[in-house]
Order: sequence, then C-alpha cells, then structure tokens
Amino acid sequence: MSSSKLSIEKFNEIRREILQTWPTGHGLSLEEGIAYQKTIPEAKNFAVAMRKASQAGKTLLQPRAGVALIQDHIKLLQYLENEGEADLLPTTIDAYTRQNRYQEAALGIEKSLQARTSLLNGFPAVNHGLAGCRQVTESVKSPIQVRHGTPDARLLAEITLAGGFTSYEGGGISYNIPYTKKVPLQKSIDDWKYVDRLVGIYEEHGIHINREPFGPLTGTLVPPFVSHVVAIIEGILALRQGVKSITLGYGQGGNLFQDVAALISLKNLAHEFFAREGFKDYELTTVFHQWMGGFPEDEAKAFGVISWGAAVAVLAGADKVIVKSPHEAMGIPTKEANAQGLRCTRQAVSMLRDQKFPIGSEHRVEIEQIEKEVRSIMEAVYRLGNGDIEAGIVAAFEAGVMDVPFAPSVYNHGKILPMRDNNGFIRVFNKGNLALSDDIMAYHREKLEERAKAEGRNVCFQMVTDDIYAISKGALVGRPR
Amino acid sequence: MSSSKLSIEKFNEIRREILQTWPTGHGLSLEEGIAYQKTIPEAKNFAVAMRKASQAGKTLLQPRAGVALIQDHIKLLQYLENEGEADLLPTTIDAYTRQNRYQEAALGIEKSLQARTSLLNGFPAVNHGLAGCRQVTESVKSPIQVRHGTPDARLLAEITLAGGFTSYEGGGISYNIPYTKKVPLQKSIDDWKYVDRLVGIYEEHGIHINREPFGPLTGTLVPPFVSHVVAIIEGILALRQGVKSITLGYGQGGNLFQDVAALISLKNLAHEFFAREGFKDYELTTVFHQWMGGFPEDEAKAFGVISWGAAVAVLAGADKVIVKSPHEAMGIPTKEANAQGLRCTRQAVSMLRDQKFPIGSEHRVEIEQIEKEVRSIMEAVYRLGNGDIEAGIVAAFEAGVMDVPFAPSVYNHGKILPMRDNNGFIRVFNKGNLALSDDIMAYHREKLEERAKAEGRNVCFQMVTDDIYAISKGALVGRPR
Amino acid sequence: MSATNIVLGVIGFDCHSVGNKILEAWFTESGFKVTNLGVMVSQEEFIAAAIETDAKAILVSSLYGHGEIDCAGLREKCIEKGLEDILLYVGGNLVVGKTPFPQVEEKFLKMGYDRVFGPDCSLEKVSEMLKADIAAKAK
Amino acid sequence: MSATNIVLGVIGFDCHSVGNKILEAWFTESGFKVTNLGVMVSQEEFIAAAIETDAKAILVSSLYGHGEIDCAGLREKCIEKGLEDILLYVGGNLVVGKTPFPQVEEKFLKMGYDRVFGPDCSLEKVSEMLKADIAAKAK
Ligand code: B12
Ligand code: B12
Repeated sequence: MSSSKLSIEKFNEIRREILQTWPTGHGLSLEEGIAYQKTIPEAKNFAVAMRKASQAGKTLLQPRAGVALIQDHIKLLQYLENEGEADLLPTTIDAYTRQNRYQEAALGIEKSLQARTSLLNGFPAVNHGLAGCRQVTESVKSPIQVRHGTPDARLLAEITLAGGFTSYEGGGISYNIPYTKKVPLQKSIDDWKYVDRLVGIYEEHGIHINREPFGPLTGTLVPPFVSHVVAIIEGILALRQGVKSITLGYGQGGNLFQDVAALISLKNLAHEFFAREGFKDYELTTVFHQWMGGFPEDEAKAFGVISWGAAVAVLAGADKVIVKSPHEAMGIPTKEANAQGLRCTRQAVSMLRDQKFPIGSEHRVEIEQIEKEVRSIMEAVYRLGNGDIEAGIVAAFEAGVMDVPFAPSVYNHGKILPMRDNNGFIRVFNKGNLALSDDIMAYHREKLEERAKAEGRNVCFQMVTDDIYAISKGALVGRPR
Repeated sequence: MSSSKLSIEKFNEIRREILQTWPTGHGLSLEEGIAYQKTIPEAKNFAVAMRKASQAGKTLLQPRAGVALIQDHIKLLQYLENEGEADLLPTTIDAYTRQNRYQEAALGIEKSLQARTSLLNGFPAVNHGLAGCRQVTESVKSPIQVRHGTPDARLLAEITLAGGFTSYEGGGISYNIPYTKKVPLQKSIDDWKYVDRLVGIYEEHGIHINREPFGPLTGTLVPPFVSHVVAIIEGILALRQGVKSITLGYGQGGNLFQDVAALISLKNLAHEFFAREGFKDYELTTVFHQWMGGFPEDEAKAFGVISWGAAVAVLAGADKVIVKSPHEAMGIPTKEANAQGLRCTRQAVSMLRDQKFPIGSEHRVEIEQIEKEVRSIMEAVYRLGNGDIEAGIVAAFEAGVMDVPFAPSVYNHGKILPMRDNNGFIRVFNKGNLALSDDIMAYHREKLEERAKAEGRNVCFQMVTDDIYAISKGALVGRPR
Repeated sequence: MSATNIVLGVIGFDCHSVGNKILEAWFTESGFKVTNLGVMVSQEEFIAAAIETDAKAILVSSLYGHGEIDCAGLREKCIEKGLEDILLYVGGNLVVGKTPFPQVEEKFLKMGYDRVFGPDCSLEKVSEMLKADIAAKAK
Repeated sequence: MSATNIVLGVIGFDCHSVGNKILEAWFTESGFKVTNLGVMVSQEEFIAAAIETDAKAILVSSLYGHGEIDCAGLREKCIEKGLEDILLYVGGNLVVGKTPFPQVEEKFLKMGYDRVFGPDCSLEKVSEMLKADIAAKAK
C-alpha cells in the first residue's frame, strides 16, 4: 500500500472483508451511517466543539470512562455529564475489543451480567453493535468520542461512527507502539489509513468528525519531541485521507515550563509540517493529558497531581484537558471518583482561565530546543523515506532513529532512556539510535550532569527508575533517598 | 506610651497586672519559663526551622488546628504530624480566649466535655494553663506555634511561651482590624508591644522565638500593598522590642503572577524599611497562605483551590505555606480532612520544589508596581507620624490613608473597595482616602476598564460582590452570569 | 406600604464581617429597612435594636463555630422582652465542624429559630421567604 | 548455589510494560535468573517457559483490570502440565476498580495463587518472600 490516499475501490474491498469479521458488522451501510450522522445536532458535534473552544480560548474537560453493559455505561456518562460537569464525553473501549477479541469481550459481558458489575475495563462497542452505540450516543447531551488503544480499529470505527460518535482517538503509531507487542508498524499504519479514509468519506459527505492521535504514548517520561514526532506524522497521515478536524495531544511531563513549551511548539511544528506537506484546509486543536504515569495511591495526593495538571493545561493554552481521577493508582474509577476528578479540574481550570502566561526569554529557549529536536528527527524520517513520511517512519522505528521509551512493542527499538534534569525537565540520558545531533545531546547531557552534581551521584540508570516512581511517591525528580 | 522599646520597669508593672486577670496566670515565673524553654531541643525550635527552610529553599507545611480539650488536641496534633506529614504544628486558639473571655471559654470546655466533642473553635490555652500547654508541646516532635487573632494577647503569650511554644502569631494591627470591632488601634499596638518585648526578653536569654504578623488580614480581595504595609510595620514594631526571627505573611490573591510578585516584593520591601529603621540583626522569612476567602463547598473543588495555593507558594519561594482543608467552606475540619489538605499540598509542593520560576519583564512591572504602592503609603505614614511609624500608622488608619477592605473594626476607615482586573489581579476600585498617587490610581483604573470592556458592563459595585463569591462558585474573576 | 424593618448582625465574639456586609446590601436592595449591628453583637443588643426599630425579624449570623453556645436562649429573651411575635432567622456555619445540614437545622429549630440556613443558601429565596413569613404573621 | 530460575510476564491482552521492565531489573539484581516474557502473555506461554527453564516460580502481572478473567485456571493448567510444585505469584491492579485489598487477595488465593500483591507492594519484601518460599518448597 502506498502513502497516498486510499482509493475507493481498495477501501470498499477492505470494507467488505472487515464487516465480515463479527456479526454486528454484517450488512452495515455507510450511506445509512452518514444519513444518521446528519440527524445529530451541531451542539453534539465534537469537531465543532473543539473549534469553538479554540476560538474562544477555552479549555474543555473530558474524562475517560467505559463499562461492560449498555445501561450502566449510559448511567455512567450521564453522571459525568451532570454531576461531573464534563464538557466532552468519552467511551473508553475494553482491552479485548482493542485486540479484536470479540469472543473474549462477549464472555466479559456475560460475566459482568452475572457479577452485576463490570468485569471489563471498557465498553465493548463492537459486541454491542450499531444499535447499542446509538442508544449510548442518543442518551447524552454532549459531544462524544471513542477512546481506545486499538491497532486494528477498522470495524470499531465503522460501527461507532455509524453509531453516532463524532470523534475517534488513535493512530497507526500511537495505538501500536505503546499498546501492543507483535503488530508490525506497517500493518497498523495501513489499518489506520482505512479509519482515516472512512472519516474522510464522512467529511466528504458534510459530516465533521474529529480525529485525535494519542499523544502520551507510554505516559512515562516521554520527552516532548518523541510524542510530537508521532503526533505530527499521524496528523499528516490523517490529513492525507481527508480528515479535516485534528486534535494533537501531549501528556504532562511535570515541569511547568517544559509543558508549556511543549504545547506551544506542538502547534507551531504541526502547522509547519502540515504546510510542508501541502495541507491548508484543516482545523488544528490541542489536548493536554493530566499526568499519565504512575499516580500516588493516596487520594488527597492524587488530587494534587490532578489539579496541577489542570493548571498547566490552562497556562499552556490547551483546547482540551483529559482528566484523571483520585482512584487512578488503584483501579478504574467509580463514577463518583471520576466526577471528583472533573470537579477538581474544573475549579483549577476556571481559576486559571483568565490568567495570561507571558513567555519569557528563558522559556523561549526551551521552545526552540523542542523545535530543534523534532526537526532533527523529522529530517531523518524524511531521509529514510526518500521524502515520504510514511515509509520513513516505519524505517525510522526499525532503525531506532525514532524510539519510544518503555514501549512493549518488539517493533520499537527500545534503547532510548529518558531522565529528568535538576529542574524536572525530561531529557535524554541514552539516545540509542535516535537522530539527535551531537549538540542537542550535549545540551541534554549538560542538564543531566547538573542534576548528578546536585545529587552527589553519577548520571546512572538508578535515576531512571527513581524518576519512574517519583510522582507516585510524591515528588517530580527521583532524588536519592 | 512611646514607640521606643518598652522599659523593663514598665514591662514588669504591666506583667503584674496581666497575670492577675485569670487564675492560671497567678505566680507565673518568667525565669522558670526561660529555663523550661532551654530544655527544648533545637529540632523543635520554630525560629530555627524557619531559618533552615529559608536557607535550603524549602517550603514547610503547616496546618491550622485546635480543639477544646487537651487530650483531644494532642491526638489531633499527633495525627497531623504522622498522617498529615506536617512540618510545623499549630495550636489555634478559640474565639472566646481571643477576646479574653476566659469565663465563656470555661463554659465551652465544660459543654465540650458533656457533648464529647469540641464546641469551641480552638484550644483555650489560657484556661488550660502552663501545665496544659506543656503537655501539648511535649507530646509532639515538631516545632509548634500559637495561632489566634487576639487583640490583647499578653496573658496568652506569657502562658504559651512558658508553656513551650516557640512561635507566636499576630500583631497589633493584624489582630485588631480584621478581628475586632471596638478595640482602639493604639490599645492593641500597645498590648502587642508587651508581647514583642516578652519575646525580646526570651531572645536576650538565648531563646529563639519566632514571630509572625498575620498576613492575610480579612482574607478577602486584599491588594498586596495593603497587607504588605501592615506586615512591614508590624515587623518594625517587633524588631524594636528585640524580636529577632520574623516571618512576614501574604494571603494568596489568586493570580499566579500577582502572587509571585507580591511575595518577592514583600521580602525586598521589608529589608528596605527594616534597614531604614536601622535594623540589621534579624532573620526574615516568609509565609504564604492558601486562599483565605470563601471556599467552594464541594470537596473535590476545594482540593483544586488547595493544590493551586500550594503550587503558587512554591513558585513564589515562600518558606512556609499555611494549608487549608477540603472542609474549609463548611466547618472546622476533622483531623482526617485536615491531613488530606496537608497531603494534597505536600504532593504539589514536592512536585514543584525543583522548578525554577524565572521572572520576566512583564512580571517585573508588577513587582515594581507593588513596591511603588507600598512606598507611597509608607511615606504617608511616616509623614503623619512625623517620622515615627507607630504614631503614623494610628493616624493613617484614622484618616483612612491606610484602609483594610471589609474589616469589622470601627477604627478602620472602610472606604477602600478592591476589585479584580481582567486577569484576576486584585486592584483598587475605590481608594477612599488611601495615600495612592494619581498615576497609581490611573494604572488601576485602566486595568479595571479593561475588564469592564471585556464584560460589557461598567466598572461597578456588583463586580466587587461577584468577585467575593467567585472562587467559592468556581472561578477567579466574578464575571456576569 | 412603608419598608419593613429588620435587624441584622453577627452574634457572639464572631468577627466575620464579609457576609454581613453582603447581607446588608442584599436585604436593603430587596426593599427592607435594615438595621445592621455589624459583628460581635450580643443577644441584648439584638433585642434592643429590634424594640427600638419595631423590627419584624432578627437575622442572626454565626460563622465561627460557637453558634450553638451563642444562639441558645435568644428566643426566650425575646419573649421576656415582649417580642413574642418576632421572626428569628439564623444562618452561617452554625456549628463546629462539617455537619449534615438537617442535624444543624433541627438543633436551631429547637432553640426557637423560625428558619435556619447554611452558608450555601440562596439569598433570593431567603428574602422571598422572609416576605412571606412576615405577611403570614401580619394576618 | 546457581541462580534460581523464575518466569515473569504480563498476562492476557495487557500492554502495561513499565512495571514489567522494573520487575525484570529488580529480580535480576536480587539474584534470580529471570525469563521475562514481556507483556501480553498467555497462560500457555507462561507454562511452556516455566517447563523449558525449570523455573521455581511464575510471577504473573495484571494491571489493566481483566486479571480476574485472565488469571483463572492457571493453577489447574500448571498441574495438568506436571508443574505441581511451582510457586505462583500474582500482582498489579488485579481487578476492575479500587477494591479493598483483602477481597482481592482472597479471590486470587482461591484461584490457587500462592501470594497476591497490590501495586504498592515493596519489592524488597517480595524477593525475600520468594526466596523463603522457594527454600521451603525445596525441603
Ligand atoms: C502508564 C499507564 C498506561 C500506559 C501504559 C504504557 C505501557 N505500555 O506501559 C497506557 C496509556 C498505554 C495505558 C493503557 C491502558 N490502561 Co493504563 N495505566 C497506566 C498507569 C497510569 C501507570 C502504570 C505504570 O506504568 N506504573 C508504574 C509501574 C512501575 O508500576 P506498576 O505498573 O503498577 O507495576 C508495579 C506494581 O504493580 C508491582 N507489580 C506488578 N505486577 C506484579 C507482579 C508481581 C508478582 C509482584 C510481586 C508485583 C507486581 O510491581 C511493579 C513495579 O513496581 C496506571 C495507573 C497507575 N498505576 O497510576 C494505569 C492503569 C494500570 N491502566 C488502566 C487501564 C484500564 C488501561 C487501559 C485498559 C485503558 C483504559 N480503559 O483506561 C489501557 C490498557 C490497554 C491494554 N491492552 O492493556 C487501569 C487499570 C484498571 C483496573 N485494574 O481497574 C489503571 C490502574 C488506571 C485506572 N485507574 O484506570 N495505561
Ligand atoms: C475569611 C474568613 C476569615 C477571616 C474573616 C475576616 C473578616 N473580618 O471577615 C479571618 C481570617 C479573620 C477569619 C478568622 C477566623 N475564622 Co474564619 N473564615 C473565613 C472564610 C474563609 C470565608 C468567610 C467569608 O468571608 N465568606 C464569604 C461570605 C460572603 O460568606 P459567609 O461568610 O458564609 O456569609 C454568607 C452565608 O453564610 C449566608 N449567611 C450568613 N449569615 C446568615 C444569616 C442568615 C439569616 C442567612 C439567611 C444567611 C446567612 O449569607 C452570607 C452571604 O452570602 C470561612 C470559610 C469559608 N466560607 O470558606 C472561614 C470560617 C468561617 N472561619 C472559621 C473560623 C473557625 C475562624 C477562626 C475562629 C479561626 C480559626 N479557628 O480557624 C477566626 C474567627 C475569630 C473570631 N473572633 O471570629 C471557620 C468556622 C468553623 C465552623 N463553623 O466550624 C470557617 C468555616 C473555616 C473553617 N472551615 O474552619 N476567618
């Protein structure tokens, strides 16, 4: 498959196959799906909501949530909408569905019915099918999105988009590398090309569907440039298939200045590379994820983490913030805990929304640093792909020129080691084969040596482990005990 | 009484009188108190803890807490020390004791015994006397401070300092204007001169006692310059009586930049005016109070306020932060809720302590603005007092040249009306007789007009009311509904 | 119809003045003639002011936690002084500690207050109630 | 004494790889010979690896909430395959939702796991226990 737009013939060929893979796909009509989407009021359109938020300088709040059974899921969403005052709703898909294991999902539904509680970690949308999805999307007032982690999300997309969802998370890289072990990167990129093309077809029929690559990747000490490269490339791949509304994401790193610099540079860089690829007609918005790594178990401490993430989201000017709950370290939140996370976030967001955050010169240095790093990797990707970003990124992952820390995929090089510097900025300790120039690495090394000196130890692997645990143990930088 | 150091004769004369006012004062020996203080280990000395925190660039955590009965109070403090991980402990005094109504306090103790729960809003230290206080201070590991709101705090000081407390909050202005209705300012200043002299005598005997003027005043939309003037003057009055360890306070305003500017300017200005008064030999530290105005009732939202206060305390470089609880809007917190506030704060403080906050040029403008305002009032005070700050401040309050918003005291002019600007900075809407120059007021007015324009209404009194409720209703600026 | 007189104040040794200033502004705007005694008001002062102004209601605030002690006995004292018919409203953070409101309400109703309010009460509703209660008494 | 073999992995369709990498580093440093199967490991893969390496213990992780479904039956399958004596440890966020640990523990003990751990477990204590349990079995 080439990196150009998927032809309608090829699309239809794949479509026929994919709809056969589970009974709820049989006979699904795209025309009917489009007709159904036309009946959805604009106030419930996710893409429109994102655009309006961006224009108004607002930060919208969205939780994660999904349970096994339709009625329970509806109650959950309504609770988050009413008691949680969420602006945008999710439907988080369970982990069996994410692996296309609809048989196991069916078992999970059954066991959940017996146990009278959800034994699945999300909503098995494929099993519930079109009617189930429409029941859900019709019973809420807010725009609603599918959130998952599915390398092959084609059937799920067919069912949920026809089912009334107006935004779809994921991408061929971001839903592969952090989420799977053995799916070849080219395979997931191809499968996501189908999803993006499907969204493109909706767009061509006047249905605005929002697409959101998954920003935070492994959520654990991911340096901004790493996730930016993935976000930008997935953005390009989506635009190529006709996607118009794109929301790029970034997971909180922890240092205020690095996080603000990251969000500002993400937007700049996306426009830069989208232009380079010849795209003009798109709506770009951003999403900031509250801390995606290990959380403290104590709920009061978790609130501290949640609220700090909310504050930074606003200071960074994110159009949306994804909200964690005080149960994060322990398990999928109850609806009450989920709403608490939302209300804590709401308070911080509203207290901060009127505050301007002027960017000083020291800060500009960090913005430029991230931009330099991203351009450095992007150039290498283009080089490896002989000018084609898609071929390039597959080759880059293979060569370790692009590398995601702590990822489970065997198609990820896995040599990069990130580490915090003395101010808590996430830097690169071991670059593996990452395409970072010597002067970039010298800068990182200098910053890390600063920390080593302050801690009276050498830069070492133990620091990485200490940093992984740090926030869950109540600090940003993993200092020696 | 003059503004100079209280003579030992005068001190002793007052002392004899004051010890007679309640049985627990009878026969109290200053020598014995000093001897007792000498037995307290340095690790429990509040002044030392503040100095060390300042040197190490740490922000220490302190809750508020006090209940009627000794054993319950001890349990409460131990809980806050162990489960709450507080660095510094308080003993908050009940409101009857603050008004020297020891008879009512006795009734409160009795009723609390009957009700098996505290019916007093603090610890009645005078009623419990020397032995009771020592029981308390001996049963904790951390430095411990008396926190109250007592215009005439002489007997309380005698008992609690001899009782092993190593820090004493309050001052002749800050414990009068916001806390009482009919106590003449000169009277409370005189009575606090006694307290400061008592601390000075301890210092002369080698006992380091920390003194902390109450920074936040009415806690409600207090512009930084207003509380700074009070803090600096109370600092000078304390130093005059021989106090050596002084902690100046500031209550969170809500806008990150104004709050950081406030804490930086407070330190600069204090050194400036202390030097002008000829003081060199003192230890100056700062305390930041998490939001002191009306809180949201919802606990998740309260956590959002608490955590934001914690973050700003660290970014502003405060040596200590006074912590609120998620029960704030509703009532005196249970020990559990109090510890939750501490743990939420701890998480935010530790995540932020490594982060530098560079001061940009826009920010420097605000620091200079506050400095200009404070100097403007201070010059007027010196003028009114013919060079003497004490005479000057009494005259200034009388003339409204100095004025605290929303204060209950009839000795406060009460004409100043504060209001938030479009970014949430607290500005002056109505200056009353405040000694602020036309160009200062023009700056404030300009900022307020900016807001009025953004809200499509004229600058008006309704905005003040809206601002008072704003944070409890979930925002910083009280926008029209 | 001339404006109805009411008396307002914060009882005991309570210094919380912000809410009091807002209540004064609110009830004045709602058409009452308000005698605001400010903070730190004794039961005797409330009664004296009510008698002097021929007030139809006394609005007592208590924020600082000693409400239970400070507010007890006001009804009895009112009756003693001949104010049998006066409405007594009380509001604020009436007891020490976060307490379910129904418990607080019961306590203060038993003390003889006609209506009890938490810190979250809607002032619009309060002035409606007050007008209705005064009208009902007048019949 | 040569190092004891143990098998490590994250069961089911669970992709959480960070804890797994830390566990590998930890147990290697504690003197075990670790066969780390990584994430998304089936019961069959665990058993095959244990047989192949003659492992004394299988350490199963489950973070994503499906532990209750994924972990059931492993003990029975081990017995089937002749691993009667193998120690089974399980840890992580084992069930969906925040649940009091004793309830979780009981569930997994019943399934035949020898020891059950929450996400907050101290790795130092775990390796001590593991050494002691292996020694006890050896007797
Ligand atoms: C980072 C993260 C992710 C990353 C993972 C990236 C990656 N590839 O590793 C991403 C974003 C991809 C992700 C995805 C999902 N996640 Co996730 N994730 C987390 C998070 C925030 C941190 C996990 C982590 O790395 N911790 C740090 C490491 C060092 O700790 P650890 O993993 O707990 O491991 C330690 C201990 O558990 C223990 N331990 C573990 N196993 C064993 C075994 C033995 C024998 C012993 C002794 C000890 C032991 O020792 C380890 C080392 O200290 C946790 C919540 C948290 N803990 O704060 C949620 C969490 C684990 N995820 C959760 C879920 C549900 C998911 C998803 C299904 C999405 C969803 N529905 O929300 C998907 C999973 C999809 C899939 N197929 O697996 C839930 C699980 C819920 C539950 N059990 O009820 C959690 C708890 C969050 C929550 N509260 O909802 N996640
Ligand atoms: C600001 C403040 C202060 C300032 C007050 C400055 C001043 N002069 O006004 C300072 C710092 C000085 C202060 C001191 C103290 N405070 Co204070 N303070 C507050 C705080 C944070 C806000 C109060 C406020 O201004 N709110 C805004 C106004 C608009 O709302 P309001 O006061 O609630 O009034 C509204 C309603 O209650 C209602 N209402 C009030 N009365 C009535 C009456 C009627 C009839 C009706 C219908 C309605 C009504 O309408 C009002 C207008 O909307 C509250 C907690 C909170 N609410 O968040 C604590 C709080 C009231 N304080 C408290 C305490 C205990 C004290 C102290 C004793 C110190 C201590 N131990 O911690 C001292 C009091 C000393 C004394 N002698 O009184 C406690 C009371 C505890 C309890 N009841 O269990 C509170 C609840 C904090 C807490 N959770 O511990 N405080």
